[in-house]
Amino acid sequence: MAVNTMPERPLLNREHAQFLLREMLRIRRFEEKSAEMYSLQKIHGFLHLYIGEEAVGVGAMQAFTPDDAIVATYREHGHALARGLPATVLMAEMFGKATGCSHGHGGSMHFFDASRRFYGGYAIVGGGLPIAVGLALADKLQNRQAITACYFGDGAVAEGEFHESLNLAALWKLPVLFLCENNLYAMGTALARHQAQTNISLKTGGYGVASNAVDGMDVLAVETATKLAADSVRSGNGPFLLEFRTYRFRAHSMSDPDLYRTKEEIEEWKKRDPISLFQIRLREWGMLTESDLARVEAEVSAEIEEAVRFAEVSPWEPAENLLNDVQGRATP
Amino acid sequence: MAVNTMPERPLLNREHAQFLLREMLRIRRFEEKSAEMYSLQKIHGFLHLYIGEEAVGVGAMQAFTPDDAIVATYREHGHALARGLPATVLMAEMFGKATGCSHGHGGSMHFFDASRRFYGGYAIVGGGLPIAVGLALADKLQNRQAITACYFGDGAVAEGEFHESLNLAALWKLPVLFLCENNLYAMGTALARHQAQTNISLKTGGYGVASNAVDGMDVLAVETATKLAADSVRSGNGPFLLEFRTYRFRAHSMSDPDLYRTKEEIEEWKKRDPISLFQIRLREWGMLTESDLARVEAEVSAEIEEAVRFAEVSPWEPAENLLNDVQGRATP
Amino acid sequence: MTYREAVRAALRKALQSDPRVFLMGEDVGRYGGAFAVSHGLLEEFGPERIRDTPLSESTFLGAGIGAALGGMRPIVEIMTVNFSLLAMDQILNNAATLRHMSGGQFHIPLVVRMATGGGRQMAAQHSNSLEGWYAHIPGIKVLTPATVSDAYGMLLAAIRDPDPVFLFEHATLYPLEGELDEAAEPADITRAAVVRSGKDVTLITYGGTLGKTMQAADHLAKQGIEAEVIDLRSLRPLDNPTIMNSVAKTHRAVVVGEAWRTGSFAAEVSAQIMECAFDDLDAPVARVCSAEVPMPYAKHLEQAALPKVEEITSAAQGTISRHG
Amino acid sequence: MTYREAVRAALRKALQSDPRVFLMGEDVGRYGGAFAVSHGLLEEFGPERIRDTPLSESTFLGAGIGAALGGMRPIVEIMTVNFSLLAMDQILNNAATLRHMSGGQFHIPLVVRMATGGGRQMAAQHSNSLEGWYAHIPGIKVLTPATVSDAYGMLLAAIRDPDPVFLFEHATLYPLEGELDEAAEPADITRAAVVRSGKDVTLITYGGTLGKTMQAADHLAKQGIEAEVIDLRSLRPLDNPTIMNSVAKTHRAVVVGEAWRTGSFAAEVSAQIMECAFDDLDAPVARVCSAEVPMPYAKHLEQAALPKVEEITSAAQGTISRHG
Ligand SMILES: Cc1ncc(C[n+]2csc(CCOP(=O)(O)OP(=O)(O)O)c2C)c(N)n1
Ligand SMILES: Cc1ncc(C[n+]2csc(CCOP(=O)(O)OP(=O)(O)O)c2C)c(N)n1
Ligand SMILES: [Mg+2]
Ligand SMILES: [Mg+2]
Repeated sequence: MAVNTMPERPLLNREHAQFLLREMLRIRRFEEKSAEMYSLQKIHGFLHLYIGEEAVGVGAMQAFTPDDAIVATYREHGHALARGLPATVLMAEMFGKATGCSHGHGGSMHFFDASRRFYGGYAIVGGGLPIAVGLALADKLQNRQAITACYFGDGAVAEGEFHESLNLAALWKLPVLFLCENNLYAMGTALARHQAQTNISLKTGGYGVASNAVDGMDVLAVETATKLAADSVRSGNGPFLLEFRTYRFRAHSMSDPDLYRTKEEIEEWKKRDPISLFQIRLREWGMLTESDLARVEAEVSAEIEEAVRFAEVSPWEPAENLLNDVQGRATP
Repeated sequence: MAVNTMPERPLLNREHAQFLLREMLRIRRFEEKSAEMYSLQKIHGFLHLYIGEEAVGVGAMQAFTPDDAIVATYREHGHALARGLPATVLMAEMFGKATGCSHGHGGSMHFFDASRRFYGGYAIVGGGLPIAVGLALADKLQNRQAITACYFGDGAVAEGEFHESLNLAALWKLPVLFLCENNLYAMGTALARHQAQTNISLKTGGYGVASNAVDGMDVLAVETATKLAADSVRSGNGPFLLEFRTYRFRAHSMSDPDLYRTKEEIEEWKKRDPISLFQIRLREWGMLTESDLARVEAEVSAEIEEAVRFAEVSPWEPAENLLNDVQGRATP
Repeated sequence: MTYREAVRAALRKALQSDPRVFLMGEDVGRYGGAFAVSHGLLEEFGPERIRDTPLSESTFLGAGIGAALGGMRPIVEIMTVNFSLLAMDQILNNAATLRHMSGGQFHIPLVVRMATGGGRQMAAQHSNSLEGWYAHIPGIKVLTPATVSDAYGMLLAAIRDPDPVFLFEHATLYPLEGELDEAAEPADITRAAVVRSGKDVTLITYGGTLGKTMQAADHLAKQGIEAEVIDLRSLRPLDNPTIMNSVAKTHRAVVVGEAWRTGSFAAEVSAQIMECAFDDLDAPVARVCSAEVPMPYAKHLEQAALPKVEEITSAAQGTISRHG
Repeated sequence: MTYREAVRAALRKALQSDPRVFLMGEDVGRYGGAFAVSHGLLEEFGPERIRDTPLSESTFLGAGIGAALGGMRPIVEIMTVNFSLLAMDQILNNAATLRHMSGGQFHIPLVVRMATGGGRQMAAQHSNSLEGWYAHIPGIKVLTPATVSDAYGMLLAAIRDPDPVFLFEHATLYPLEGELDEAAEPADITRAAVVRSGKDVTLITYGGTLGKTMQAADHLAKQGIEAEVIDLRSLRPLDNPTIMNSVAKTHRAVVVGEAWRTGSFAAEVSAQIMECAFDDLDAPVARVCSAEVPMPYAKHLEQAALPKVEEITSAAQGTISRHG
């Protein structure tokens, strides 16, 4: 059962249009700055950039209320920003500072924010899916209206937990929206070399789960499809899976020499840069002027600069606290 | 892609017909005797009987050559017998004797026979599937014509390894024939309470794997469908999945009080007893006389009695040998 | 009341008193539990709170983590510890890390119960003793109730705990009979118990080998050796003071456990005594563990592989005769 | 030549000399290996023998077992030990049991390589040291090559071994430079190595902490303490005689390992010394391990969690001053 009712030209107001653009730009600039900070050795460990996939992170997030729960992967900067986590605490987290969203314990791959129901930040591929199923179960058992949005990559689809989670969520009719960010590669392994069936949205038949494949470079298509799917989940129809067809413009991580795909392929996809494309359309529709863009860019730039400044001046967590937060105290 | 070309009335010769009947009876009587030996405390641990599912074990096994590899579950007595493992060494295994097919190390759940490429006997549900994929890979890499037959239950379909194994086998076009014995229950959990999509043969779409659903109470249907599927696998088309719809007449194991299904349901299924049904048909077709049946029953009975006698008189493995067969010696 | 009934009574009490509590696992409902522990609970509490799961250990354990994050108090039953290997990633990489990794924003009040151990001729894939692996993991608690009252009280304590707690229920204990005060408070899950006092040697054990160890103490008593027996009860946290107090008195110790010897939890206890009570020792701490072999099916081989009462007594005698 | 290149050289040699050998794992081919170990091998040996797998650890490791059963000599790369948790059931319940469970009919000549350990700010899900878990499992071998020549020689020996062998390659070692004689025979994988001799204290370690331990020995030497350093090389089997010979000479030992302290392999070594060399000891065996915390990301916290050179030296001094 695939829903295919994407409007050609959405009922879009100027304000929302510029908001979407701005959100994508926040991610883009944040990521560019993160890469820079990595080169400057301010950020260490793994750093997986989201550049190229901004339309997915931003478009989908529009479908969720503050009551909904979000589960993401190690490539979660975009989701965290779109969810409203301040750039400051994210940058501080990557700097390893005590003011980071995870107190410097997590780094780039493990962003968390309880107040925003942002449940991470999982670095074991596929590991977030069962968590999402459980969050949805908790909401259902407590009669909350919330749904759980679970982002994961095409690579995760091969893991057993994908299969188990779809089955369990469908069996128990849980309010989970599975959001597959199909960027065509799992590290250096192209989709066709890790999936026998490369059409991921077709995989849900085995679970009786509704699905849809969406152009992940078009923020409006993403937004519309996600809202429809979220509505379906919210109405109690059980889980839904969306496959977003997208592409990462950067290497898998900062340590990836990116030898497994051609420059041409990357350039081809860059022509469909979700931010440029959206800007062009907005201009065509008269919803964006040069000065609008300049203003947005300036604001975003200021936000990112402030994030770096905040991260720089923030304190380290004292090493004496090393064993804090391993276990809590029993409370009767 | 489902193959549906089961002949209504097969081109069956009398000899083969009686062979199939006899094979099913061997299993039935062996299982009845095993239950008896369990009550007499000659057999211990877990004992999972195959009674009711004989048509699957016997029918499918006809499609395999001695070069093919077989992987089964803890409910594997039927497969072992149908594969040609002598009843003697199986009974001795369950008695825990040194003459058992696994030297008494395995018991009921872990029958093995290297000479017959019978690779077990796995008691972790789903655990045999990756092994089967690997055996098929080994055959393919060594340019052998063999295929690997992998039996598992409906319950195993929920495990992640089912999903991973189908994907990997399909991706690498490996010669694996997946044989799902859908007896409608995983222990006490009915199919509809563990699978969101209860039509198991429909689950292969997500992997581009051919499949077929077969009446598992009809030994001829099983044989025909398995031969077709095995031919497809042998021709290099990659894996195939058959779903056999069957039923176990006994409880899950000897320790199961069987409280989760009704007597009526069991009686309803017993009307489709694969052995009685086949006898009736053979009589109708003039392929079985009373004296044929009496002879077969007598021969089978003698074989089973001999198995018990063999097990009884066989020696125990000396406890001093406890640490044998844990590791081998390095051979350059 | 049996150990089995005591676990059930604790489940019932928790389900009655806290609406956030629910039980999930394979065959916990209709079937009544593979070991009949949850028998009758489905009828009493309904399918929303007694949830049969598909065979998907990684996912229903992970869903337990998620449900705990979402405000519930899930009790997950993994039918036997052998199957928990399929969920090991969720356990070590998520359940045990999320509190710390999130800088303390989250906690995972998850209880996982599993049957463990050998001795019932279930062969190599159904007889493992992996509690030592679990005890290696910071961020979780590992309990090994060995008595009827602990089966009850430790489970109740586990359910109130703010962090993931893993209970190892040795499958041979389910029919064990004992007294139970159902009005009792949840047990203290931070302390070991001196279950028999003595002055000559300390026998330290937990879970399925407590019975054998007590038998060994009886045998030793007949030989005039007064063994003190410690039931560790909790492997993580480990109650070091109780162990060291005893060793300070007896100067000798034998650690008994059903796991394979190499890398067993018994090694940890031995190493702790080494570090904390070296000067008290009159003899090396001995270990009695299972033989290093996948558990064989045949009864005589299985019994040969498992720790034996005589091994415990002779290890104890060895610690005494050595410097006697 | 680097450690990375030595592993690659061993892979190449094995692939060249035995047509049954093949390598499979995530990104071993096109990507060249997450740690660039297999870089160039796809081009040299083709996709049949250098097989990229989907993200399906349990299944491709299980397929390795099956392929070994089927007459091949698979080398499975699990990108890091953290991901091996997803394959733990196949490892413990199948790879380690099949020989015994089948009464010796089968054997599993499977090699599994994985990167291990912390120190690179990879945080809690990518920094585990689980070699102690593996060493607990009868039926497999557990190797921890710490030098360039062992990276080469132990891998070659592993490939010839008739049973499953797990190699832990500490990720910080890959750039390590060292000499290698590529004509060398496969290494002896049953023996520990005394890599520095001394008479005052024995420092026992393996894998990623060998370097720190050697540094500690240097520091100690400056203080006039002659430390003997043992590189265990193989955790299962464990070369007890080499350990005990050294302890008989030095009367003191410190065990160093990167895993969490409780239930670490260091505990096993300590317990073994307790059992085999108690009378030789002048001081309790000390352990230097990682703090009991999921590995934090921030560098200063991670370094605080990991074993430190100063901790090793002061533990060694402690064993000496104590009964000095
Ligand atoms: C279980 C597991 N196996 C392997 C890895 C190493 N790894 C990290 S990301 C990745 C690729 C994942 O690809 P995909 O799911 O498509 O997400 P993407 O990175 O493309 O966003 C791999 C193999 C891991 N983190 N976890
Ligand atoms: C991973 C795992 N989980 C749980 C069990 C316990 N168990 C043994 S058989 C079984 C049911 C399996 O059902 P199915 O696959 O349909 O096979 P059947 O017994 O019906 O032949 C369960 C839950 C197990 N052996 N392995
Ligand atoms: Mg991807
Ligand atoms: Mg079944």
